[in-house]
Amino acid sequence: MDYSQFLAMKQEIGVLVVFLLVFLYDTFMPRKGQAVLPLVATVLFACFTAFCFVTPWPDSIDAFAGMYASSTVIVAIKNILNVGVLIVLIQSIKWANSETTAIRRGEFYELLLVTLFGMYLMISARHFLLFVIGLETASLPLAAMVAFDKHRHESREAAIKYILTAIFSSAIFMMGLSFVYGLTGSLYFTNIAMAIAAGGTVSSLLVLALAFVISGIGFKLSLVPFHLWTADVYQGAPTSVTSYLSVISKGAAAFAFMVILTQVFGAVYSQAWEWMLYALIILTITVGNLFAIRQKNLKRFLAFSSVSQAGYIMLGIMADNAVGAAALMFYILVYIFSNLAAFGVVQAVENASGKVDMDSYKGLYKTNPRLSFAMMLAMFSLAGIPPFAGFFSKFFIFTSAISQGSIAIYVLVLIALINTIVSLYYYLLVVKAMFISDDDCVIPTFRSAGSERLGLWITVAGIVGLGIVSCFYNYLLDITSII
Amino acid sequence: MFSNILIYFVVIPVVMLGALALCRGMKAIRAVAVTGSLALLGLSIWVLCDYLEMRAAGNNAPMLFTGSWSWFAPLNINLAVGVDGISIAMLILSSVILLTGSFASWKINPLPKEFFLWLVLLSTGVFGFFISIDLFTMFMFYEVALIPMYLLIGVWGSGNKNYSAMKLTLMLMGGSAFLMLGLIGIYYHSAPEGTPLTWNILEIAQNSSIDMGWQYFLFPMTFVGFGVLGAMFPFHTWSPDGHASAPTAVSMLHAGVLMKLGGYGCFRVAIYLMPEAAAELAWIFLILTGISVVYGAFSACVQTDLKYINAYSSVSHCGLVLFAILMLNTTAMTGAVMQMLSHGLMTALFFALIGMIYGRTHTRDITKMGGLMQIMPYLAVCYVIAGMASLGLPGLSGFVAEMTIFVGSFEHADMFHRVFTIVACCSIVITAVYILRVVGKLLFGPVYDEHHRTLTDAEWWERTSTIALIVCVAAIGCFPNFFVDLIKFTFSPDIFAVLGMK
Amino acid sequence: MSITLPLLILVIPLFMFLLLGLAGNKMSPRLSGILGCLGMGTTMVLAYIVSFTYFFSGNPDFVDAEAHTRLQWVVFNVDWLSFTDSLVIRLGFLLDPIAALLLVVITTISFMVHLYSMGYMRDHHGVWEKGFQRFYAFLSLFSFSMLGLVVATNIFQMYIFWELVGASSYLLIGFYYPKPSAVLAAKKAFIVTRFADLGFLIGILALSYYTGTFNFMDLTSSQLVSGAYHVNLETAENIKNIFATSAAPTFMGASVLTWALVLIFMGGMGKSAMMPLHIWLPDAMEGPTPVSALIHAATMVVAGVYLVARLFPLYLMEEASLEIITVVGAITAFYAAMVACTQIDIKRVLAFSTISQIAFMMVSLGVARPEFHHGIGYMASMFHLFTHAMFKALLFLCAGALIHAIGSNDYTDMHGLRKHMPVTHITFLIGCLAIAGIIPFAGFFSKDEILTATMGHSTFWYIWMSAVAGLTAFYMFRLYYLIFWWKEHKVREGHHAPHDQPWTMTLPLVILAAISCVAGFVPMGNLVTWNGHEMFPEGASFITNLKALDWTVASISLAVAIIAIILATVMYRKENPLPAKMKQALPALWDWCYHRFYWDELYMFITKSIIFQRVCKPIAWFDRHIIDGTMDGFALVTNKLSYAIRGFQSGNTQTYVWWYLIGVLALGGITILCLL
Amino acid sequence: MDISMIYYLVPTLVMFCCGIYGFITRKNMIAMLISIELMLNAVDINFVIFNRYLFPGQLEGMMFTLFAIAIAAAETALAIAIIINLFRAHKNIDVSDITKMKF
Repeated sequence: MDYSQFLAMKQEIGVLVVFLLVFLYDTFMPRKGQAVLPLVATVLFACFTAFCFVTPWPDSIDAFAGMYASSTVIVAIKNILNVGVLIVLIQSIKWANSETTAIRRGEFYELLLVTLFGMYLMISARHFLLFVIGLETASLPLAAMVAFDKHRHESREAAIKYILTAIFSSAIFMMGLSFVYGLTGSLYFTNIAMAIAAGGTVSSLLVLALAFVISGIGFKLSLVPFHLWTADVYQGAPTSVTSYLSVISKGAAAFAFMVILTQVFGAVYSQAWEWMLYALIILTITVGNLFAIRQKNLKRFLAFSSVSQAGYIMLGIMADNAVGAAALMFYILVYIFSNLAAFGVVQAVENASGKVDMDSYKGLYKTNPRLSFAMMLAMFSLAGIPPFAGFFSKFFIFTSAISQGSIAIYVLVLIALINTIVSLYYYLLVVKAMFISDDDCVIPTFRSAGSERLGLWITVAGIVGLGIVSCFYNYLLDITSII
Repeated sequence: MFSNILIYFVVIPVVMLGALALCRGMKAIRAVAVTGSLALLGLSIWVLCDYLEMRAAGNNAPMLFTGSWSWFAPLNINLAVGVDGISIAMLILSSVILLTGSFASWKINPLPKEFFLWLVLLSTGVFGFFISIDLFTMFMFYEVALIPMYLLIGVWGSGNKNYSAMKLTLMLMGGSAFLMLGLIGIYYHSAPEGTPLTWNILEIAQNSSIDMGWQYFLFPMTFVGFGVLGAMFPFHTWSPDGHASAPTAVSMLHAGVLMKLGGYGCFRVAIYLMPEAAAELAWIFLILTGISVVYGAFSACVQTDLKYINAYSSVSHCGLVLFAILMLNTTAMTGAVMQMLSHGLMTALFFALIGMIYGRTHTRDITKMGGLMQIMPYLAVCYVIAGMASLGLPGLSGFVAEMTIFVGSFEHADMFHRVFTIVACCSIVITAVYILRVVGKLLFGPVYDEHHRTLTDAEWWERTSTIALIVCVAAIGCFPNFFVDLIKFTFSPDIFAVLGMK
Repeated sequence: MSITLPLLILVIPLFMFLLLGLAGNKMSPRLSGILGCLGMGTTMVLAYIVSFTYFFSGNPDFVDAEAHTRLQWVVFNVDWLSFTDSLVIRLGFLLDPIAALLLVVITTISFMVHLYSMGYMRDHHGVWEKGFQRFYAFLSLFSFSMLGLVVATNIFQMYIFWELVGASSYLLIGFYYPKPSAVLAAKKAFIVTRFADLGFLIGILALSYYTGTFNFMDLTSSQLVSGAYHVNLETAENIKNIFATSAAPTFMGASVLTWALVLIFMGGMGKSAMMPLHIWLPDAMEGPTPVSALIHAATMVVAGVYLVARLFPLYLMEEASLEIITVVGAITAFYAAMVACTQIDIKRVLAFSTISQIAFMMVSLGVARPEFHHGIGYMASMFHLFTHAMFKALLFLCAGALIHAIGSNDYTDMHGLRKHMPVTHITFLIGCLAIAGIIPFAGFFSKDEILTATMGHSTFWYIWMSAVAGLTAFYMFRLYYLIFWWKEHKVREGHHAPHDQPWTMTLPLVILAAISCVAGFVPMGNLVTWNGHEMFPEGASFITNLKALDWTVASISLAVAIIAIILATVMYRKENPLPAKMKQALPALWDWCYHRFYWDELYMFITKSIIFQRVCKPIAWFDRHIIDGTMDGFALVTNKLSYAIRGFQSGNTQTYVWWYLIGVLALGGITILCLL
Repeated sequence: MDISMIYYLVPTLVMFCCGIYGFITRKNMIAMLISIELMLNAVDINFVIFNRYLFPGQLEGMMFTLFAIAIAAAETALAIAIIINLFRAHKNIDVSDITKMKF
């Protein structure tokens, strides 16, 4: 065996190294040094992120007999996720050092890094075995993270719901895989794709298998109707975990979803999964929005908002071309920044006052103008208001979807667009609570921690800059169009 | 990039935003607002002069001062700017109203800084929209202009402001949802086989190769999309509530400028790019806008809230703009632009005055006021002038615009157009009814509330604001040919021919 | 002729308006009054110079001496607003007989009113009326607009100034704005005329659409080819062709031209208070009396007549439209005269008298035909316009003097004033004689010409109009007697006896009375004819009118007038029960007349109960509840839906899995079904 | 002996469905976990059968099964840990009681 193949897995190995270092630090550092563990982990991860950016990005490599692949696009999406994780880490420093968490803070970082490793595998996998391993590595530790506040009932309940549904979904997913295997005789993406393409007509079993596979990944992406765990888990989990779950996990799954649908099942696009996805997108966006309207708890609210955002992300897959891929990646990037800004504010407020319900945000602008401002930008960006990045990502995702060209897609985009109005409504509700409400704010003026502020500054800069500065999107389109 | 003068229409507001963010104290804020808007006004006049000079020198390009800088190159999105007479007219209108709006909100309270920040952000969108000739940037600026409305109404508004602000924002965004779909559709269907796709309006118009089947789909999308902002029946209901709740300067800018985005967009995108579909489908929208014109006027007759009256009047007048655009001939379209200018100025004047009156009497209900002419003669006289402009008194702007529209509309000899033209003409009578009703109840007659006797007349900043607007209204009314010449070039037959219009 | 003088005629009033309007409240009332009078005086002098130059200088620009024809002369004409290449609104100055005549009339009356107002607009203690400067500013604005109207070179310029006079009329009627009735009257006047203007506007649009021009000279050229104005033959031919071909299509049985002309006449009906659009004029008396004299008696209200006269050659092309004018005019004349017999408010009587007299002019135009005495009806109409302006202004100013002295509008508060106010008495009497048509006062001649023209056209209308003339004499003398005779006026304790007013007020009376005495001798037939052709090519002098009288008509009308006056004398000279008996004898008729045939009530019903209650309110309701309700409905439905589906998220993990399963199976199942 | 593939596939399908049924109807979480195991095992058998009958020349299915078993074990372990944590606080592992967060 050629061990140099491991060099293709620079990112994965990097994450493992960071994981090991954090683990060792956690295990062997005496109590006194533990306090800086979050900082150390964050700095280590920052170094790793920087390393990933500066090392040459490979054009296209296969490793382990084609089970693993890496390319510019894959490195790019991993880097995007890295940036997201870095922000999550920065934002969680204060929480990790808080009284109840301090004793277990190391575990948070270790579990998080492991799930990240799993996501990398999901992204890079070109064989379903590796993919399943990645998927499970990415989801199982998350259950532990969700249950992190083990003394809080919500956290426990969320973990139970998460783990049970996750196992169920992975069983269904693997059942689907077994059908695929039975039909095609291989678990390699390329082989399956060739077998399907050679098969000509689409068998019912393949469709069923496809539905099973879609549901498995749809679960991670929280597509309706596989999303029902989302709200409860987002609400119950510690906010840092929620923010991680909502952006990184979702981003990775979305990319992996695209890879599987286009590379494995690309041949049956128009026969099978186009329409499945069509229905899922409509359901996801609409149901997510309808639920979000009524939410009073901000974390739950953001959960439903992220459900509907997932629907928009799927539009990029509908396009089934390079423009779509670029739009999807860009959307993930922007979504990471927007959502993390929102969660950053929620977290800062929660850390300072313990409040997460929207009613306590009333009049926040009077007490904490900067936080409210950041929150507002996040909401505008999520709603797709220019000149913030969310507008660009939405516009590009719609443009890319329409590039597919059928009338049906126009209808789909129209439905999505009408849904943006509903989503604008509930995003504005938050803005209204903070800016317009005349009530006196129950949250006193406070000064958020430096780490929180740093995180917010980064995300706000991203919200403002990512769209207007065109190089990000241009670069993404550049690299996706190569494949 | 910065050698193009048009860019500064966006740069100046952005600089203003920065300056406002750093400002401390009311004086500094006012200084920034007034200096900035004066600079914008100066700039637009400069552009106007240059434009006229270039046209006089025989420059026959459809757009002048064009510039295009690649932005999202893979998607062919450029930051493309260019202006013709219509855009320049709109730019001047916007800067005048921004300036007067700044004066009108001299004592805005609370949070003056935030107020001006949003106001300037809004105007960034407006200016950006008018200078853009790239569909993407146009749309972007369009939305930039819409969203600050929410906070401006929500925070500084009055009455049922939450509801109104939300309704306004959602309805306008609803319009822009259709619009976005239309624009993306145009992008994909406008380039002939083998040429790169483009967002550039001029190129699309020159290619003129949008398939007819697609036009049938895209024209209504874009027209309705912009039409919502142009208060087209039945999508106008955001307007009464929105205007009623908005603070003075916001009403001014919104009715004065923002609603013009609708009309301008309908022309610049829907009709300019898809003239064939426009010709085919105009009748549907003519019916709708025809209804708008009369319906708005009739509704205005029974309102008792000053702002509602004016909002419905705006529905009527803006309906006339769209109505005229749909007539698809030079004269009517010229009239439409004149009407945009005219309505923009006079309705801004109206809203400024209503705001000033409301600031004193704390009511906008005409049944609870009366005889203000005796108490605040200056404001009352201005109100009468605004009213006269609105009902189309010669010498003020409304007359010129309406007559141009009617003459243009009458060029269609078929029964359908005739009937609707005459219906639209009827609005001048109804307008007179509701304007005089207000004037009679509000300004004339005995003083209704004795407490009002202690109220004061206009302050100097209020005078500045109103006088500037009145001068503009009168200028258009007295020297219309200057503006017509400015506008007309765009509609001149050879340009129409280039664009494939009849 | 140089451009300066005509231009100044327009510019001075406009300047005075701006000056007094903007800086008025900075100056003293006296100063502003003097400035106003000076301005108007100068304008008057200029207008006289211009008119007299036009009529009498013999300048070849103005008159073709050989053909004995007056010419139309465009002094200047500048582009103001171009719609298309050919349809351009120009602002210009057209000098022709009727314009020149009206210049004289307007400036004269206006100056008189300016002067008169100096006295009228202050109370007995010499305190100036509040808003005195404003009053003068508006007067100047009105004068400017009216002058602009009469010198218009094209129909759209006319429309512009037409609107402006409407607005100044609005402002002046509503001058006493704290008074609700004044505000209502002003509003009514504006809206009614606005409604009429809608017709005018549509008429203009139709006309200009087919002919491609607004220009009076072009529009009228085709009929004037055979006449004497110098017209462009090519244009004339062109216009003629247009009407024969492209404008020939008919709509509801009438040609485009007929429609256009009738609609334009509708504008005239509004301004000139023809039935059924007359209802605003009596109410307009709420304005200060000088304003009534200027606007609602002498000048603005005759704009409709002027409009028809201006387009007379066009109307000739469609005789049906002239018939309509005749009928409308005749009915209005009779109606107004009937109503005038019963009114108590002296200004109302005069207002209805005005309506009636304007209707005379309309009838005169309606019956004018070139083949009958060179279109004598046209000349008579203009002649009557001129004389009527003088004596009606006189009557109104007298009424103003009375009202100023008594403090009331009703003759019941006056009675027997002849000794207290001799000057007013005499001048009023002159006015009455003039309007009654007693030789040699002005009204006699003009009315006689009208009756002659009517007789030439139709005997029926002749008899009808003669009857109206009789009624005129009757109600004027009824008024005269009731004011100056009837029972003796008793001066109440502590009150001064009413007396004549200061010279600023009496001087205009005297001047106008003098004019009323002699105006009838102006040889109008040589000055104003429909095609500029002089009626008396052999030359005219002050006795021409006398010589040219058709004595049959004249003697009949004189007889009718005298009988009517005698009747009035019998009934009203001294206090007696005769009028009361008359009233009891014909209660219904009296009632209808007194209530002006319930026109106002009808209009009130239509506007308030139908348009306001049945149109506006439902529309507003519809908008708020149906349209807006739909929009709110979307939001509501979304919200309800959001609630309805919340059970979906029950919190139970097993339900979640259920949905998951259903989702997967549905996804697969439906796709499989579709593929099958 | 010639046993057709179908004789294996039907039982696995039945197993899978039983698992689903059990997962949805059992209130006790441990029972639910057992049901899940049924499902996962059905999947494993499926892979093995397909490999053995359809593609006898390779080992992909077998390999996958090995990994799947390991994953199933990990899943169960984690689930049980969380259930125990819940049990400590609640003294009850009835899934229908864990519905505090909803709507």
